[in-house]
Amino acid sequence: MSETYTFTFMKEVSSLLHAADGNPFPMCVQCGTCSGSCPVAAYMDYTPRQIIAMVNAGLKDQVLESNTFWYCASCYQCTVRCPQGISITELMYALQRYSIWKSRYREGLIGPSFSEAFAKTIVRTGRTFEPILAPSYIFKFKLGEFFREIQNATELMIKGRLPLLPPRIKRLENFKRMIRRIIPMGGVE
Amino acid sequence: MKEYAYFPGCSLEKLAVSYHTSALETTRKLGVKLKELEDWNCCGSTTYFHIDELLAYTLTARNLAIAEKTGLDVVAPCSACFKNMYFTAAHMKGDPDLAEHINFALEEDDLHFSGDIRVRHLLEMFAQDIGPDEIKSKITHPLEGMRIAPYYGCQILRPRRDHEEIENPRYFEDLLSAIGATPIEYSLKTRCCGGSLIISSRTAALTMVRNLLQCARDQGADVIATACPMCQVNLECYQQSVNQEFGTDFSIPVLYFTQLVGLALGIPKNKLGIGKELVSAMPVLAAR
Amino acid sequence: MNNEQFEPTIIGFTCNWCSYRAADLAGTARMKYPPNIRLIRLMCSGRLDPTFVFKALTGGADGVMITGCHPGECHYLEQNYKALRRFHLIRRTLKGLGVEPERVKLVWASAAEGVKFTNEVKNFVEEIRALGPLNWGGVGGNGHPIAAPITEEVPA
Amino acid sequence: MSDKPKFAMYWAASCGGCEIAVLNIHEKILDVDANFDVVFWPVAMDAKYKDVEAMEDGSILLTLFNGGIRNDENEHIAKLLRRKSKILVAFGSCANEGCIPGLANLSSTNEIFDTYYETVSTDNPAHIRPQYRYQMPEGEIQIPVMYPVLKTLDQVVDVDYYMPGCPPESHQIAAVIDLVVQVLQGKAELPPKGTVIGAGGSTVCDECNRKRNVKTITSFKRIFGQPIDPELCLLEQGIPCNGIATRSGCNARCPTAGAQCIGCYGPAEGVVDYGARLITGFASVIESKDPDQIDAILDGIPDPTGQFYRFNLAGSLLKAGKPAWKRNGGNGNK
Amino acid sequence: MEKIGVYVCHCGTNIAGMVDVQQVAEWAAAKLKRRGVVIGRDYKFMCSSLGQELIEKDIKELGLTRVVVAACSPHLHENTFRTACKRAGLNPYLCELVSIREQVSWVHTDKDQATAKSMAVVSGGVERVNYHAPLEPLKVPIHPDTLVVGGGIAGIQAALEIADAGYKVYLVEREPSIGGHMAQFDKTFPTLDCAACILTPKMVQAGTHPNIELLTWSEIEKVDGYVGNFSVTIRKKARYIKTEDCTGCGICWEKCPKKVVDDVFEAGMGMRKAVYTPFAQAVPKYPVIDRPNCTYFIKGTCKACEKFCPTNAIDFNQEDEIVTVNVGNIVLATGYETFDAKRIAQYGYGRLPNVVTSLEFERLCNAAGPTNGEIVLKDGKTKPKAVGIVHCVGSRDKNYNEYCSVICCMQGLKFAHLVHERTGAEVYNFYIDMRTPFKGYEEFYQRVLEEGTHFIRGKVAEINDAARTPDEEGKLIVQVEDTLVGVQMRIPLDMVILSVALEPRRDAKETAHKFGLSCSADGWFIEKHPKLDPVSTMTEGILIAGCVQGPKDIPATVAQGAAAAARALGKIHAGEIALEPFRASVIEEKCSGCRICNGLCPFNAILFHEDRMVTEINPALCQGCGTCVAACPAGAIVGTGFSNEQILAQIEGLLLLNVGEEAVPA
Repeated sequence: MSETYTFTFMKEVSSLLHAADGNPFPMCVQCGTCSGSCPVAAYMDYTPRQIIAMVNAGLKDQVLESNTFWYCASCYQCTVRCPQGISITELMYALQRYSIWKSRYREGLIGPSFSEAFAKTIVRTGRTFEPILAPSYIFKFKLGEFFREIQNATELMIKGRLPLLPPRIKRLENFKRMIRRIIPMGGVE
Repeated sequence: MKEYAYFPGCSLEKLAVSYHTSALETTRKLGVKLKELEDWNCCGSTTYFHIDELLAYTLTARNLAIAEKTGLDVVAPCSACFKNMYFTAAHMKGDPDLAEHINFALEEDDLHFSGDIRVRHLLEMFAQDIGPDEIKSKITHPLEGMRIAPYYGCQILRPRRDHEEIENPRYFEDLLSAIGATPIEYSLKTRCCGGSLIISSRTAALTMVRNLLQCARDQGADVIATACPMCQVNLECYQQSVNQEFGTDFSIPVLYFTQLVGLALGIPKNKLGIGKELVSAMPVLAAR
Repeated sequence: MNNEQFEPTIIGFTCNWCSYRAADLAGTARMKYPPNIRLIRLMCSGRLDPTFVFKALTGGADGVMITGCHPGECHYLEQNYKALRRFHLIRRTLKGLGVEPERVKLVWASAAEGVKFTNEVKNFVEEIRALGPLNWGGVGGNGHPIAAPITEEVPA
Repeated sequence: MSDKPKFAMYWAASCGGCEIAVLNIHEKILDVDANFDVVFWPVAMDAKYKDVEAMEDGSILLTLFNGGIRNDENEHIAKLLRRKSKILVAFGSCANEGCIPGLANLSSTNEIFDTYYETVSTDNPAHIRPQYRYQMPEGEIQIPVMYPVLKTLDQVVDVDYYMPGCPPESHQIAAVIDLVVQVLQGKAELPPKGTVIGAGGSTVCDECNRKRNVKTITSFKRIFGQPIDPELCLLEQGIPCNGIATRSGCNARCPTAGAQCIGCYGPAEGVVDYGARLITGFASVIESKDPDQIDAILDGIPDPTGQFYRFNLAGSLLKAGKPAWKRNGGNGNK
Repeated sequence: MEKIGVYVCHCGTNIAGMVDVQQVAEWAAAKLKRRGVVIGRDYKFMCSSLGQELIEKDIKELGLTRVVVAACSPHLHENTFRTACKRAGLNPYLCELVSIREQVSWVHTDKDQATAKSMAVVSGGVERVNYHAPLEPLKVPIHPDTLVVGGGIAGIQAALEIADAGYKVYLVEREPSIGGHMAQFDKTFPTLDCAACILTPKMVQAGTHPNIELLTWSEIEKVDGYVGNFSVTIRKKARYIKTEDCTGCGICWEKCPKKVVDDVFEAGMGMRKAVYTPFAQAVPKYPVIDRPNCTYFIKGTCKACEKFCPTNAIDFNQEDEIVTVNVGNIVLATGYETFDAKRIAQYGYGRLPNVVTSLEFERLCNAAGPTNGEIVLKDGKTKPKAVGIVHCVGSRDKNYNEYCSVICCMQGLKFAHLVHERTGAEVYNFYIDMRTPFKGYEEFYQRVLEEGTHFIRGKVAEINDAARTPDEEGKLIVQVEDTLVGVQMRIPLDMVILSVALEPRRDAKETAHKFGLSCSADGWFIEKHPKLDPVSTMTEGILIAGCVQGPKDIPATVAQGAAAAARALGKIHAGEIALEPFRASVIEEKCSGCRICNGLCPFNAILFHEDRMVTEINPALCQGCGTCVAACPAGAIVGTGFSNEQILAQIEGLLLLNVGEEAVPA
């Protein structure tokens, strides 16, 4: 069945990129430098270049269903090489935000819940705390992976490289009020 | 005596505690003072950008504002923290509206960031601010014959766009030569280790770790030197997993460059947190 | 200036070799800038006589933009430096007259800098808009301010 | 009543120097008396406005009008004399281009009053200001209404000839008198209307015999505080001499005497704006391509407006500074 | 009172689309009557013959004394309308063209405002034209000799055209021999005839032509004067060879003990001696001694060349020679440089031995090159089994050069063919877009496709030597996304050729400044008009040809060389040229000899008469910039074409001081 072009999705996503430097992704010429440079491309169901094309073409469902932007390693290799000066990494972040915001992402992806867990610990404590991070999402997923984590974790524990108590910042109340001035807490708390 | 505002970042509290201690030891020996920021918060790493861009900048801006009060250049040992600080500062300088909004939030903590602060990575501080010559002049136990793979990783370099520098930087090599070691040439020195993926897409991350270890070993590296806790944990803690996954037999110690500099400066191993690594460095360091 | 925003009138002096061609380039490239500026072509910014600037400002213009080739790239080798010097003295004189010196601006633009020309115009229009109307024209020509008894201004 | 042609002279906003200059023509003043019937000359003789009003229009042959138009009385008389005179001469810098009184056009009326009535030199505890109209038991009294700006004569009436100078050089006045007398005797023709009389067409440099070279200025100096080469062009010595742009006719008095020309004879023939000519003249020969250095050099001219418009502000393109025309000019009076 | 006609052009919809041209014309006729306007017309295309006739007719029938045309930029059609007036018997300089296209309709977006501004612009023109004076163009004689700068194919072509027409040419070349980049090439696309075979005959012709004076190993020091009469100072760098005695026998470079890497002609792929000619067929035939590398000049001993030279043509005491030539026209054909591939570190050029640039590869497969045309790896023997050709290296990339270098696609195809033909290797072309316009190009693309070259649509991300699999061992691995299948590929190759961008000469800006030209943001010289006048420049009498104006291939370059020559010949043949009669002059009785202006003229047109204490301006030297006019404190200097009266009037017009306020719709 044939599709037709809609451009609202492209505009929505663009609007999520206010502070990102670089050119807008509609300037993409599809040269593939990003996807050639991407260390994770092989594991993505669409290459970053294809995702850009799909966003520009308004193929919203396919984009949100894809794992591409959750697999972005944030290595910025694509961004610095793009001949059109597009910040592809920032675009990936934008898509992640869009997907969490609409809470629409492919079943079985770890990325989203990890991000949320991570974010929550920060806004609650001002610091990250590795131990609660692992379980908070791994339980949702394969037991095997969990044990592998544990194996590492215990070793680290022995070496005294894992904290036992969650750290907190002192002026936590200010900190939380500060965050409230940026986003209503509902989003993450 | 040169002084820097020092933002350790969450990982250095425990996970990368040896980076922290070795950083403090070596800088003291080199006559540089690291003044830890009071009540700093997590920089949000990259994951925060997955939730809210503005908030991600704000988290970092708080630390920058605290640092700015000291009037010193701020230095971060973790590449993720560094990248966040470097670009938050840059964006806020370049975009008054962004700065205004963020400063509005910072008021809640009686803070304000005006934008004039120099953000440095700990490695840049050693390799460029202090400089190889200065360091060379202070070393007592040169790491002769030690073949070290300098691993830059991503966010210490990118997304800055000064191409020649970021695609083929040399300053890590120069630093290693300065402490008497032999930096090895290998083409993946600036490639990603997959740090931020190890949780969310394990296979991808492990492959990336594999490729790196492979490439380093092929060029005959005894040790991999890192400048980022994420990279260190990834390359080291997951060697076992890699071996299980790919049936390889890697056991390459991965040390922080500060630990190596420390050794060359004659600082006792325990003071450098050596021994806390999962892949023991002892075989390599035995002689020293 | 009732509620709708003030639209300044600006006279722009361009040199035949660089800035006028920059303006042409802005046109051929269909770049957009506000219509508040009206251009006059001189052969060289060195032709700029301060009289022209005063004529424009006292004749109803709210701002004057002087443009020429970049220093060192003057088609007549170095005449744009003469424009530069006059520009400085013109500004100082305006200051003495209580007129904002910022109403006169000097801009270098090469024949290739259509974009720069466009942006400079955009910015200048905003700058002048911020300064508000000049109204020097009120005393221009022979139309002096009507001499009305100004008793209300001198209370006992 | 004699049938000699009638002569009048009037001072509006001026210092009276022009009158002195006229008297300064020594025995030539006798020619004036010999050839003219002086009907109106407030400085020299008593006369009432109504006498003038009573005269027939065009009955006065020659009127030398000096002083600028500062209030409605000045304008009234200017119009009156215009009506009554065949030949109306704007006499002296004030009538021509405003002169020093014209510098008041840099300030608002309030600022002028503040300065006049409220500064230390004035004891005015009750902050009293004269009123244009005032009701007395005897009836309303009035004083002339002050205008927001000073105007030149030709800004209010049609002028036949212009005679520049502050004051006009006596030898030039003498020459003009001679000319008129000769015209009366049919020995000469009047120059075309609008001509500048009693002056040259070029600039002061023309009459200045200081030595001149290609000019490059690296700094501006005040006339005092350093030795001045008596032979060399003052401008070349960094002294901002206005001779380059000022109409000739004074025999370069000031430069010859070692003082810079300050421009009382106004612009040369056909020049639109005197100050602009000086700005461009000075600026063109500054020896620098670096904006900051240029600024530094220009600091040597502490008051550019005064330097370039001392005598002709009211008559120039500029006419007045912003405080004089902007709505409720100046700071008002608190 | 002047009788002025106002003509407003629609320019199709270019103007009429944004400006109510009819309203403007009517407004002018009504509101500017008092200013002398007797007729206001609008017309579809004023520049068309019908539009011009409209003006001519009115001049004749209405007795117009002035004409104002509101249309495009004067730089486009000023002459058109002046000539129209001339035909109708009106002095051409009584016509004023005001721009309401480039400066109104194309840059504004609100029709009312654009219309209002057009009215102001027209009123400016009307006020100005009132003060126009009839002028006669200045006739300047054209010196019949021509200077051609740059001895590449563009320069050679231009020089030959002019010389064959019977006029003298000075051909200046920086290197020891003419020939330029083309001499370095092996084959030329799409016909594959050998570059040397078609170029060297032209070089010889140029070298032996009675009308061409070659000045190789020479550089331009200074350019004075103006069209028709330039005087150019040239530095002839010391060759240390008495060219009058040298026979070019070659014994000197045979005997010279000092080997030097040839970075210029061999692009670093081969060696030459310290005394050398760049290549066998060099023109002129005599060599130069490379002073910084010559043992004698370094150590003070050796002189092998001198010992063995049969004609004693070596002269170590030679010094640079400065010559001055007078010419009427100048053709600039200084060409291009290639992009430094090291700047894209991820391609490994300079680090990975078998990554070569296109220019290096030209030498590699050139029969006269360092490998005698053998396409081999750096080891000098192994033939590659798989070769990659990377397009757009440094082109079409905001990080380096945004423009397309034009030749890379065809060059890539040519290389693909040569590699295929001479090694049978697998060839991969990595491209973003294949661009093969022009005669025979697409056909060549088809041919290479038939030969089985692989075309991979994707900009190469990186080239490295980090093997992950056994068959990657010891290979160059090209990592790229094949965008047509959307898969990231790793392709093991033996050799990779980088099609590097063409860039302006390092010293392009200086050169431009020397000749009074301007460069585009990219650094290419700006032509007078991108479509209609590609070989002329803003500076009358200075022409450009070839890549100095922008990247182009050999056919286009040759065409421009010939075009530039035609332009020069046209002027030479005419014998004189008419210049805008815009000149300054002094009104002597007003001049007080204050000498303010004396130092202001860079063309030394201002002279001072000590005796009469007055300044005078030499119209022959005056360039009409008007700086002195603006500077004279006595108002004693006047300038034609841009007089104070004209400009002050135009200001009044633009500010509508002589029209009621209601004139401009809100």
